[in-house]
Amino acid sequence: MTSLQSIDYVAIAAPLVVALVALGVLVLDTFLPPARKVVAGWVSVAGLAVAGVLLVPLVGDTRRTFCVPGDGLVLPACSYVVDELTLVFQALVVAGALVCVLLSLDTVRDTALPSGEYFFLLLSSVSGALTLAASRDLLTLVVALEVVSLPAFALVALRRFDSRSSEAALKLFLVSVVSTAVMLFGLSLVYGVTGQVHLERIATALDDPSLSQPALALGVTLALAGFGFKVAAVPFHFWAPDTYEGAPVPVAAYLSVVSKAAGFVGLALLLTEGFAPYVDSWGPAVAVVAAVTMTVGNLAALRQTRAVRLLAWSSVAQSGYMLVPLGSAVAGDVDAVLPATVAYVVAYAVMNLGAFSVVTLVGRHREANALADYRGLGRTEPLSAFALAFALACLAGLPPGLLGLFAKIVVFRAPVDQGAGWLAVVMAVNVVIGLYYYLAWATTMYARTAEDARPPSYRISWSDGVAIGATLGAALTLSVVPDTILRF
Amino acid sequence: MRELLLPLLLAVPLVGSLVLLVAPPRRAERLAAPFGTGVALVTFVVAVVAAATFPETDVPWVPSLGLRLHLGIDGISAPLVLLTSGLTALCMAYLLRIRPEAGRLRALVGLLLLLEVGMLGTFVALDLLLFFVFFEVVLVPMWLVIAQWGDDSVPGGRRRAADVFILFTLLGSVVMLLGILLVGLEAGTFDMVELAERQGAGLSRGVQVLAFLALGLGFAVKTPMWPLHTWLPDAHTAAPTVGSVLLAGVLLKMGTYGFVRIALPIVPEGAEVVAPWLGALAVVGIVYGSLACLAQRDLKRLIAFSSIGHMGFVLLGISTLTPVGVNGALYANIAHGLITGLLFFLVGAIKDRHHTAQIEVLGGGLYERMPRLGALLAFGAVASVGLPGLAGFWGEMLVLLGAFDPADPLPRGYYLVLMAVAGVGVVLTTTYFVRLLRRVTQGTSFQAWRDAVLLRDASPHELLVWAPVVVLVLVLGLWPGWLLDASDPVVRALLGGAP
Amino acid sequence: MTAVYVALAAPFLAALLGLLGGRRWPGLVVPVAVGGTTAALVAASVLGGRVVLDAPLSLRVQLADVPTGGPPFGIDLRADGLAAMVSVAVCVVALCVQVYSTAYLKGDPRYSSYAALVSLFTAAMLLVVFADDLMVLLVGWEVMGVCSYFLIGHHWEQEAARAGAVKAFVVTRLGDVGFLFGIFALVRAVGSFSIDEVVRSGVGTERTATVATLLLLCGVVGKSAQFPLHTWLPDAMAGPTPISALIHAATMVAAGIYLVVRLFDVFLQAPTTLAVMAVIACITMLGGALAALGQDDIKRVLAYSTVSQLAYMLAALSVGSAVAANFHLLTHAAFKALLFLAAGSVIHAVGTNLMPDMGGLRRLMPVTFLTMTVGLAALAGLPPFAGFFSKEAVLGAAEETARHGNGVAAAWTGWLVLVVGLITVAVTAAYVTRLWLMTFLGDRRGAAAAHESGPAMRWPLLALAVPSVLLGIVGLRDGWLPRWATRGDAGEVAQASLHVGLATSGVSVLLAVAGAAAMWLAWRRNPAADPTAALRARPAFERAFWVDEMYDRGVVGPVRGMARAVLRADDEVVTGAVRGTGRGATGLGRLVSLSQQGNVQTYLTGLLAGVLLLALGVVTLT
Amino acid sequence: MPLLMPVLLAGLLFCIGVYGVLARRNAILVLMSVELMLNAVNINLVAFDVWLRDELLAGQVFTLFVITIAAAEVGLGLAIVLLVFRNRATSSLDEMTELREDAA
Repeated sequence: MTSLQSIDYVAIAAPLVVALVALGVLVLDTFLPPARKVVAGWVSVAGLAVAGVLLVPLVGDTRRTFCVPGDGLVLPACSYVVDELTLVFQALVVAGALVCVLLSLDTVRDTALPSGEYFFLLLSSVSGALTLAASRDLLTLVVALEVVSLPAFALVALRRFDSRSSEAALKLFLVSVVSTAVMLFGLSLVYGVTGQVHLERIATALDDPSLSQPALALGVTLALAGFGFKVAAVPFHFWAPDTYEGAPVPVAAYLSVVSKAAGFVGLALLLTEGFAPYVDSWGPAVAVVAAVTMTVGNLAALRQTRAVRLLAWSSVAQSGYMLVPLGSAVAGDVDAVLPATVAYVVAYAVMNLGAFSVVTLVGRHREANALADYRGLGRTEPLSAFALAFALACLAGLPPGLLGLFAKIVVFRAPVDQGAGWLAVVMAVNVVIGLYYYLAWATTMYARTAEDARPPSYRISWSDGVAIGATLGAALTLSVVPDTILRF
Repeated sequence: MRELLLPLLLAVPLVGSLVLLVAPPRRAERLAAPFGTGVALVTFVVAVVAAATFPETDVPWVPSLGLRLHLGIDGISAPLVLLTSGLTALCMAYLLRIRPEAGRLRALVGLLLLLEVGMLGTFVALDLLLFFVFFEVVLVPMWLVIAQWGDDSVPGGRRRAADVFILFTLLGSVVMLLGILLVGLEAGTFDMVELAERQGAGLSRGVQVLAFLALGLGFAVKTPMWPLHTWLPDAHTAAPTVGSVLLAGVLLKMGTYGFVRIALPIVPEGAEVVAPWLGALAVVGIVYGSLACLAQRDLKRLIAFSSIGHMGFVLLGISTLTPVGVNGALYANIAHGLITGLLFFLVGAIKDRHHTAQIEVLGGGLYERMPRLGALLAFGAVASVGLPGLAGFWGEMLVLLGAFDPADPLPRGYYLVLMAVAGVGVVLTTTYFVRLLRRVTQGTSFQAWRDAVLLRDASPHELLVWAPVVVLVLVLGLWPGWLLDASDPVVRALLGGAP
Repeated sequence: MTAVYVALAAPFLAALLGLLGGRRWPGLVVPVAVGGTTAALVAASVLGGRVVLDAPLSLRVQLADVPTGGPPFGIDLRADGLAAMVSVAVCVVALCVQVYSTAYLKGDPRYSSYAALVSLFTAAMLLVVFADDLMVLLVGWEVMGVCSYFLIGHHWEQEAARAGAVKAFVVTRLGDVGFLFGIFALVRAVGSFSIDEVVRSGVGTERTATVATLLLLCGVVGKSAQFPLHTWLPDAMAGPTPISALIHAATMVAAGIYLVVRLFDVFLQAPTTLAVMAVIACITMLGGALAALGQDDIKRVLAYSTVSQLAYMLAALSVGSAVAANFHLLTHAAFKALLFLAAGSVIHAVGTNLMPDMGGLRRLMPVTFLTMTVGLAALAGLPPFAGFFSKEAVLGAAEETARHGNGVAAAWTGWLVLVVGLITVAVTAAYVTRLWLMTFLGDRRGAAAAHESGPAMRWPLLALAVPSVLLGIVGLRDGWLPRWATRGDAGEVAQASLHVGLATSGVSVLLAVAGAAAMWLAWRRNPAADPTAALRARPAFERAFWVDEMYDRGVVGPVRGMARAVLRADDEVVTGAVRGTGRGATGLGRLVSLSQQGNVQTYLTGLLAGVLLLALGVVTLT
Repeated sequence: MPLLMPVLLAGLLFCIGVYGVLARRNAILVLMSVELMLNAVNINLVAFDVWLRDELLAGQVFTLFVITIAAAEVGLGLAIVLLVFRNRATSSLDEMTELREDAA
């Protein structure tokens, strides 16, 4: 106990690099002339790329660091573990953040956002997300979660003279802090009952039936709140539509993909590692939340007329789908549902980023970003329109969007296999509702237009092109070889 | 080489549609129809070779899901594959000269080819999940065909029809997916051949019933079974001619094929429990569809409702769980595909010429104005009525025979009642078709139509496109052994008897 | 068997050629149609000749088996005495009609399809005749039906033709559904579709036989226009007259009788069915004759007489005499075809169907008058015309059953048939006389100038007049008829014989004369008027006892109402359910939106309330 | 010292915080109420830590982190409120309804 802990720097390299680059960008920006501000963005891209590369050596084994030794009775426990699950999410976070940064380049320039601060905040949040995926104790989880959230508030508020932006930030902030407070209260109860903060040890402790069950149940339920907020599950979803709409579109993309993925990994870790023995309590709760979430999300999405808001509700609904495997977990084999969650989160990230890429593009030219603005896009921008259509087909889970279809099959498997048929049926109905608005949007692009009302064609910048192309490419590839993401 | 045949069958139209998608729009627009015809013909040739050699392919695709690219063709899928590829080729040939009034041809041809991929895939898939994937592939293309190239006489009508179509079908197929997963996960495999051989062994009765219900819902929506038919009349009314032809000719068959290929052999106990209900709904569909036709005012809707009645026969045959009934169902399936395909071609031609399908507006005198079209319509109607000597008869006759003597565990008296009611349906079917002929083809023309210069009789091109269908209706009517020889051993095997 | 193939193929090919090429090569239509039928007649005659020259004929061939999943059915054909006889009759009448039609329908734009359909009909009828498999028989049976439908509707510009065609098709199809079920019952009992098998092995229990034969009877009643499905036949007279002669008098309507004869062994196993048949036959016999008495349309008179005469055949069957039925079938085919063709000649000449507009044609159309008189005499059952002998055969069989019983049919059915048959003889004579008088005698009433028809129409009349006179006498030759009218089994030939009782014959002739005389007396009073005008029951006869009206009220109306109700319900369900679902979904969406009105504290309230609910749920459930 | 008192106190504090969050209209006051909730967590953590005699002192460490987080949150929160005030000249939450669902 006296010696300093040895730290596995290889294991923590990725978040570390991202954090350092974040600081570097902030400093660098102050030395950049106004015309060269974009360099900060490219540095961020490079930093994320490096972080991605640094993940490569970690493939194949499990690395642990920040450990406390065991003493006969208790096992040793580590706070930071990089295993396969962690790696998948870290890779996802890095890739997703890369796309978001690429999408941001033009946005930052066009809307005169402070580029140093913007990329600093974004990368800070990313470093939090990377850490979250690796954290294995309550403290690290909470801190990492806050590291994801806090910069996000600022990102949303960064359009300083836009009242919508600041309103969006305030809503995000308030919902976040209240959720966090609730979660912390729950975690404090869990800690109080079990006396442990490491997830593995909590799991061991929970096996003891003499613990105070009501307090534990309360604690576990409340602890879900913080992650529920992150993934925008009902009833923690209220911020999502308003915030997505008020924030710059790439930030919304970031919130809906990277931040949400972080929330899911946190939730998955907490539930399957920490609270696994307690699945009989949280399982049904998550199932109910999942059912309500997808239903509310889809129903609300039906009425939307603006692209970002629609995507916001759709991402609420998609969160519901992602919760389904967790909600159908049963005692004794909790880990069995993890692959489905992972697969769906990854698939969702690909398809949602694909949609957001094109929405960002259109948003640059059409302030309102209403669905009507997409009319005729198929004619003037066939590739972008196809990318969006394909992403929407994936989200709807209908061929040609095979990626989404396979992801849905994976998710459906869990409740069917684990005997939560009702949840599967609710999801089935929701898939149908969801199809309606995705399709409606997709057709708008290909609807016949009056000849005189030619929609303008856009000059697509290099970075946008890469973002759209990369997401489309990923979606297409994964449609053909879905095994890449389904095999976990 | 033989292993590549079925993948080739799917790849040809798929590549064709992708080529159209990426081809330069201007030129592609001009060459779309000839290109599509060529692709469809090549597909048809491949289908013929496949139907003659019965190849099989089995390679893993998504191991983590247990999804294998297991394709095969046998006596009950071969006719459907031929029907699909044949009708698609005819639709393409039809588009060579007769174009939909609005919309781009390139996209339409591309979508039809994509549709063909889905339809063919459904019929050759031997893996449950693969079947599901192909089952879903057809949805979006068909939806687009209706929504984009459909009839716009009612503002927003085609869009609503397309939406109802896809939402209904999707609801069914998602529930079907649940059934597939239930079966696959309980049995530990998604391989249809293996599952069929097991005849439900290892699946508890409860699981079987549940799975049959879930699977059946998906198939029943597609078929469509009363009361899940509501999407059909609107979809048909709104769809362009080629869309209607393929919708009625092939798409509906995917549901009944699913019953025979999946629901009956894989969960036989479930089938036994649900079959009486299925039979009852089928019979209600027969009578209901016929009655609706009797009062119908729109020609296309009438044919659509007649499909509900005819598919009711198919379902009744399936619900008997006997080789006779199922053979009949499959025969009626093919026959309905041909006859209703022809009828939709004809009605489409009539509608294109008159810009209406309202029987009252059309008035009588089609024999007088367009004798060839009138004669063909009469032929189609008589075939649809189930006249012996034409394709429509054998299927319905065998279905009734099956219902006369249903499988052992089923209540015979109950099925006799079903058969009798279905018999009433036969009479009603006759009635509405002869009424239709009486009101449309016979009598004298309205002056307005007589004055219209553009009302030409069927062109040689149209006749050429329709001729194969007419000939097949005749051939299948005169020589039923052709199909029954192929389907009978497979059906017996699927129903668990000796082949 | 070559003769059978030729007989089937020749008219079929003629039909195919006519339908496909008739428009393009109009010159070929007549040769093809007449040639095809002639070839069939030659082939049938070869068979007939073999029956006459050689001993009983019995040929069978099984071309192919078609699997069904249950018992397979086969493309089986057979040729025996019965088939040969009926096929000759069919071909003779068909050829006469084809020839006759070349003149009758001269200049008709749709003659080519007409001729082709007649050829197709001939092929179908021959298929029924030669079929040795129930399914094959059914194919022919239904193809005949559809040909009949198209030919009735030949003049589709006329409302009556359109309506008549629809009615004929639908009503017969109604019977055919029962017929199909009857086949099922046989197949289930026997395990085979083969007629030979069915007849030879029997169907087991009497119950099965009764059910099966009653169902088969539905088809027979529909096809042969017996009560209660007889109503289509008079309306079918809207078709061209040659069609009425061929299809609706001589051949197709007789197919029902032919079928019962073919399967007679099965019917003999079911006394109940025979009794039902007897009752139906008697109702139809008398009712048809009475209805014929009240008609003004010459063709409708003949149509009701057909109904009535077919009932005689059915009655013969119901008392167990297939031979008598066959005999009457044969003679009736001859004289009824003759009557229709002659009536066609008259109609062709005066341009109307209505007898009140005719009169006095005796001089103007001598050939027609003469031949028609022969036909009418045969119909009335006056010796020595053919109808007399065959009708006496029927009555004799009834008498035999009534007096001695024959082990199958109950005695009372014999009495019933005998009595009603005799009454009908009188009524028949009455309406025949009425027709004869109103058409040919008296003064000319219509405006149109009548003239004798051309040779193409005259010769068939003369050709048919010959058997109308002679068939009866020929039929009495010992052992000749049974050899024709059976399946060719030796024992059966020996059994089958005709009984003609002298007493019954005498009574029947007396009754016929009385009926004719009564009518003549009535006519004498005022030759220009309808002799039955004074009858109080005439409205009932004229409307054929309002059976049509009853159907309209009881069946057609309700079905229409149901159809409209279904359509309305469907529209409402579609719009209602689909829109309702849509509206419901958007309504729920609106509900969600209401919780999303921008106030962050509402959001927080929702959030915390949700957490509270969840926590409560989890805590209480744990 | 019995565990009950501090836990009760924490619960009470948390509830007061919740009440404040829901009832106050002023963003600053809502922020303060959130602080109350977080402090309730802190009391809990410390109390449990002491009660459990946790060798790792995890509860107390946790408390420190929570305090830090709270500080960061408040800092950021105030900044956002300030921003909103600058844009809207109000810090009343009731008036922040520009972003919302379309009225049906």
